Amino acid sequence: AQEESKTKVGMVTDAGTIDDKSFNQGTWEGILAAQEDFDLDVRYLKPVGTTEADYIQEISNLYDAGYKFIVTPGFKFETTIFKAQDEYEDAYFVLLDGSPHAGDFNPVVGPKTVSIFFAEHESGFLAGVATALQLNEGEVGFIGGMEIPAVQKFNWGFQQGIAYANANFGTEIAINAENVIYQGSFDNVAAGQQIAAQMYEKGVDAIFAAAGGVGVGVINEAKSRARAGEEVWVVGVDVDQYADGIYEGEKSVILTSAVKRIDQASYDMIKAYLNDSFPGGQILTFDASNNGVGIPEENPNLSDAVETQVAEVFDSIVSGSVTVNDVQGNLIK
Amino acid sequence: MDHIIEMLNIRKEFPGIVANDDVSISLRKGEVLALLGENGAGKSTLMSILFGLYNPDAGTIRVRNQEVEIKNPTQANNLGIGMVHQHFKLVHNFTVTENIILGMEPKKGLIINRDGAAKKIKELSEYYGLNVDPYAKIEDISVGMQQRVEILKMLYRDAEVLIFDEPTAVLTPQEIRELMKIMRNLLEEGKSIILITHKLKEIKEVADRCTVIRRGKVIGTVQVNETSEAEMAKMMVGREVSFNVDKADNPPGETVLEVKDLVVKDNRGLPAVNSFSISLRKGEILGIAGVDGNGQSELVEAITGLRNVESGAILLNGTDVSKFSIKDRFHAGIAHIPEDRQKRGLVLDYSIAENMVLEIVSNPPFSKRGLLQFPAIASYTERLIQEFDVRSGEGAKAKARALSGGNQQKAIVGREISHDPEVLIAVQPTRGLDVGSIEYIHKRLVEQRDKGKAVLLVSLELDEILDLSDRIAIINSGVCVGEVNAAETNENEVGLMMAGIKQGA
Amino acid sequence: MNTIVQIFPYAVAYTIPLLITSLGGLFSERSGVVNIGLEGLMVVGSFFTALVINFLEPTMGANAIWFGLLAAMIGGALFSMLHAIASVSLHANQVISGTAINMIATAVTVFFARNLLGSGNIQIINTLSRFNVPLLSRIPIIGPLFFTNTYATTWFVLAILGAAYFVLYYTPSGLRLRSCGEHPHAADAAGINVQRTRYIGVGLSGTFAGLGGGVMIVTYSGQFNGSVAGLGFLALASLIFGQWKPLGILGATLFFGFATTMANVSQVIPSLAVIPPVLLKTFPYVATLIALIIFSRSSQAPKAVGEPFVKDKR
Amino acid sequence: MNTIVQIFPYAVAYTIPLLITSLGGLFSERSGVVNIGLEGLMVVGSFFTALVINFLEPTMGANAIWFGLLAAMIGGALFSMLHAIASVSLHANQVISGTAINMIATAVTVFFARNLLGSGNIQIINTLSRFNVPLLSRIPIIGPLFFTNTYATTWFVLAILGAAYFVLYYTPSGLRLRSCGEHPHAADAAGINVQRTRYIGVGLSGTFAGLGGGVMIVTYSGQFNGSVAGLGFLALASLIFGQWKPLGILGATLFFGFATTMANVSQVIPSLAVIPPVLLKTFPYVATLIALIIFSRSSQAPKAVGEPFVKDKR
Ligand SMILES: Nc1ncnc2c1ncn2[C@@H]1O[C@H](COP(=O)(O)OP(=O)(O)OP(=O)(O)O)[C@@H](O)[C@H]1O
Ligand SMILES: Nc1ncnc2c1ncn2[C@@H]1O[C@H](COP(=O)(O)OP(=O)(O)OP(=O)(O)O)[C@@H](O)[C@H]1O
Ligand SMILES: [Mg+2]
Ligand SMILES: [Mg+2]
Repeated sequence: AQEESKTKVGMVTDAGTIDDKSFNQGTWEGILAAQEDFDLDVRYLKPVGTTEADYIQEISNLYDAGYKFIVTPGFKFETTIFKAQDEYEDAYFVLLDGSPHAGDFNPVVGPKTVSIFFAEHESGFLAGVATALQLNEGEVGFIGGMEIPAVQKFNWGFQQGIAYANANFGTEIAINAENVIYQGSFDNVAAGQQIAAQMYEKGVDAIFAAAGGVGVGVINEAKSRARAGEEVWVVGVDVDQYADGIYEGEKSVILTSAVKRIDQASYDMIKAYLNDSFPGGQILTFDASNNGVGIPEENPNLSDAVETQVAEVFDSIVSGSVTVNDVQGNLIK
Repeated sequence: MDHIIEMLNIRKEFPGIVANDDVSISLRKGEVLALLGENGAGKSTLMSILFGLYNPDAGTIRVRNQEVEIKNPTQANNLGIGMVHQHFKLVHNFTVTENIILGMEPKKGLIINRDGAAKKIKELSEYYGLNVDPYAKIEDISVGMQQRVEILKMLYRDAEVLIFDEPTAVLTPQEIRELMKIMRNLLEEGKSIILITHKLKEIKEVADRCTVIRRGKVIGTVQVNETSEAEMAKMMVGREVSFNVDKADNPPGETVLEVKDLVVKDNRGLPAVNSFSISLRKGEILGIAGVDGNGQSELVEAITGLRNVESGAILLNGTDVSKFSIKDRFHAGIAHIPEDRQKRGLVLDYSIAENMVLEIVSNPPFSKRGLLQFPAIASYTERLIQEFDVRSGEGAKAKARALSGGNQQKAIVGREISHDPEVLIAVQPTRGLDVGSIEYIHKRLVEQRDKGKAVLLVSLELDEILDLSDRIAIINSGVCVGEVNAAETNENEVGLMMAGIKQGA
Repeated sequence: MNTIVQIFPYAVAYTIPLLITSLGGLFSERSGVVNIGLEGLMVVGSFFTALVINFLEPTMGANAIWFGLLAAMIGGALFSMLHAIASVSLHANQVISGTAINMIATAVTVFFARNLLGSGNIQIINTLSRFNVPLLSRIPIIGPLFFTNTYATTWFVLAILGAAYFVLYYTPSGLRLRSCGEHPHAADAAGINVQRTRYIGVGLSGTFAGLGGGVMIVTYSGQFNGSVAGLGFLALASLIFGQWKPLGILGATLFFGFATTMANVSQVIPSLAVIPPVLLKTFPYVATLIALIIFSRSSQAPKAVGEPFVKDKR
Repeated sequence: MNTIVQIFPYAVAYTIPLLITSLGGLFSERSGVVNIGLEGLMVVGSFFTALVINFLEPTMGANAIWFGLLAAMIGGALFSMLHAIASVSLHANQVISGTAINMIATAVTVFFARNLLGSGNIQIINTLSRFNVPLLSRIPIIGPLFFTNTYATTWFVLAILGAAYFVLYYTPSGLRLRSCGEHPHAADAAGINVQRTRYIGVGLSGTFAGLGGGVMIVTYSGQFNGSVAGLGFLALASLIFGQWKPLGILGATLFFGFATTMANVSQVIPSLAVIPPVLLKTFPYVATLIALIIFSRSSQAPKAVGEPFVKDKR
């Protein structure tokens, strides 16, 4: 009976595990934080596969068990939520990084659904500025996972960030077209390592890896090289990946990370729901202006001067004096 | 009496059958003891017990007057018992040496001493006149040599008692003669031998005593030189067996099958049959005599459609069928009792009924409008089972696999004869069968002839050819070296021709 | 009981693609050709279904589904010919040929999807609607279980199951097909064209596995993404578990369908939630392992399955 | 040329886990037991390696790696006993038993990882360092290719390869092992304990596949996540492609290692980037298919592989 009184918040995970140090984990951490603060009954389910059927199945399972506030991370849930929001009319859905559609990419956000996007390009931009400032001169590369909008926007933002620093702070950072690639998957660790090795061989100093498991391979290669005394860097993605890059004592190959504050988003939506201010029917964007994206608060590998300069750029984005494009334009790939 | 082996009151049951029921046999030092019995009598089972492959349910084994338990082949080896199985137990891609030393390899340091072993094997082989190349691979040598490798395996292990399970079933007449000679050499060296065979002639030739087994029970033991083949056969089957084929004089009719200048290649692409011509008339049995491997198999496969013809013609009632499919030849009237009943004859996991109609299943009455007619199939099969005395536990429903070899063969013969073919091609129709079954199958073949059908009989058994055929064509190296009338020839003449010496007509 | 009624339609929906694919494998293996490539053939089927529906949907709406399924069958059959050529005509090792099929299927379909439609994912708008069978669905107990919330494809696949059973055991073609898997040399000697029969067997496996992939798309998945999540392997396991018999396969696939669905929902069903999830997740496989051991002594595998048939060999 | 020198060490690093796993499969199959479960055994090895390193790293640093690899071998060997019991003692269908191993491995290891460490992912801090072999690395051409940027595990695995070759072809144990895969009844009649030999074969496959999974972790992957991305299946393909021979396997795994590495890095190497990626990605599999067809006529598969050995059976 006591259980009944608590608000039930459910989550369905995407392809990876709950501890993927990325999307799923961020979402779940936000939910756990909300549980701390508001005393909730929380639960996540991991689908067997990554098909819509698997997702729908888990949503119906949650729903049937009384979880009527459901958070789903990832664009793969778009068509799922499109169906679910009709089928389960009294349930609330938070779709992170996507918006519901019928397969035709025309967003249809139900009255009790919130669709949340992140300004990955701004996050990438800030990471690019930080990288350029810290290296001052040299060469950088980009390794993406699949060629999907979120990853592309990280890439485009990053390139703009490098260019911005070169133009405004006098850094001399090159980015070569052949060093900007999408590996094509999020789980090919070996390919991550091999591609990173090629880039470092060709003189790249820092690689921005927005590629899930492929990024694990990139970080590994960097660690190997760092341990052998080479100075190579990786720019992390989604969450602060500093700890993943530790190769000795406290030293890490992670220069900084292009962060999306997913946990913040899921926390905020739960809070709004409890306060009866749930923004149902809306498509929200988490960007610099609401502190939804950025670089981590602590960056042991960035000098204080660099951190200060990045913070200034951050403010310029918030104020609108600097704008970051979320389309390719004449950028590489 | 100096018995080296005694098996006393042995009992062994398999699910549903008592294979050995209170069986006692004894082997004296330096003798050949023959075991004789119908198919499935339990001979192989008894020997498997002696060799430690099966454990008996009851009974005792005494070796050199000591009671022993033989739990596995290693213990049998240690007791000086060796066995050549009905189916050889040789690893096909190992060399002769490797097969022989397997399980007791001589070593030099950590490494197998192959050369040392090969030398010892060479010596053994020469001592007993076995003529085996220690470095040859099993897959490259003849069946006869494989058998000699099995013998060497026993000798290498210092076996005193050698068990041979139907050693001659797979051998050519020459090889059989050689084997008999080898056995005598072995006896001279003080070995003792147990020999299982269906061929009474062989028993007469080498054995000292013969123990007869029927349905798992010992019927008796006889002194071979004091008895006749007919008597042994009677003991085994339980009735008189006639060795002579009754054949009425039957003037042959017109030609049905004519093979003209046939050329066929073997698996390696070499010509196996070369410009071969024969003709077969209604109401006669034409025997093809030859040493194994001289192209008989390829000839038959070409006629039945199992193998492509390079050139030449096969005329059936004047029509060239050499390009016909197997099915079309069958419909044109060619039936085939294949050489290897398990490989080509039967689908072992199908019931007898299914096997009986496999070739004709889409004809009425066995199927109508694309549907199988089970009652028609069943009654047809029952009739065949009755007529051809196919014995099985469950009648038509029994799986072919559960039949003994003899009964499998009877089923095939029945199936093919009942198609009422113009030409019946019978290849080795009695291979591995006991004398009772042989008698029966011979009768049916002659009956076909008497009905005015044509029969082409291919056999490696010269006796069978001479007894059954009206005319005999002799094949050597794929060439027809001559044709003789069965009534006007003898074993000697045909034997010489088989060896390639042209004579006669 | 209520739990069962709730999960029944889901479990059945999950079972059906498994069943038809496994049935495809049955024809291939009964004719003597091992088909590890079922997974890949399903992928191909799901690709063609999604592609055709994607093209036709704008003009014909939900009717496109049927053309999509037809395309899946044709595409699966054609793709399976690769396996047939390698393993029947060229006597290649069938396990490897099948594995290659699996690997190539994903690579090639995703490539084409990307080049034709710009994305490795193809989504369809209309999936098949569920319906209650008139009258029958009102029968107590049985009605809610079997005749509510059903897909047309479910009945179609069950009809194929019936037909397969009938063909295999009651027609000359079935007898001959089976003889090629049991003893090709005897079949050959009896005048049966073993190679052609095996081509047909493999072709049917492609057709059915393709259909399986298609059904998956139009019922519960709704999008092609180059994977069928191991369903093809599960179909293979069902084939063996079901002892190469149509009804055995039905039982095995239902078992997997229910076990998987149960494992999925266990966490939200209080009565199941007490069981540690690892047990539930591994339950189908552990059960398979045990069942296998029990059945293995009397395995009904076609005797000659996996053996290339080389005519002249003796 | 320069490209080759650059990718060589990485291709080799990718090849080594494949090689040792395939070698494990060799022992199992040569003893007569098909081992589809290599993938699962690698997962188990990668789990134990990551787990042990994770525990020991804080106190012993990089030395923990060696204990991790040892644990992988022991863990793999123990897990493989499941397959041995099912397929050797209980005569189960080996393909299914292996498939069950694969499925159970992932479920169980991730479950334990989560319960022991709170996460299904286990990361290690220290991966193995690369080194140049003194002196040898200075040899022109050969030095940069073979003796620079090498891992200690590479030499260890190559030593095992040499030992395996020696044992298989020059020692009584090798002769006996092979005889069990070719003709278990002959081996039995020669006094060899077929069951025990097969247990040893399967155990070695577990040991080596476990090591393969471990090497993967400590060289290029750096984290356990319940999957080895199909490497086990590739090892199986290499086994067949390499015709069940140690040197054949070396060739096959090198081929896969290079083909995969080329495909992976093609995008960053301009001279390769002109080739359509689907060709590069499917190249290893298409090549396998073709090679198979060429080799299949003279297949060297152990004759009795996959056949349960039942003593009393005729
Ligand atoms: N796998 C089996 N299952 C059941 N019964 C079998 C099986 N194998 C053999 N039998 C039984 O064995 C008996 C004899 O079969 P066996 O194989 O010994 O034939 P055979 O007499 O040796 O023939 P041949 O001498 O021609 O080889 C049959 O009556 C049959 O019932
Ligand atoms: N492993 C077995 N399982 C079941 N039954 C068996 C087995 N081995 C033999 N039998 C049975 O034992 C009986 C005797 O078989 P055995 O092989 O000893 O006959 P045989 O006298 O050697 O016949 P043949 O002369 O044809 O070789 C057969 O009827 C068969 O049914
Ligand atoms: Mg016999
Ligand atoms: Mg016998």
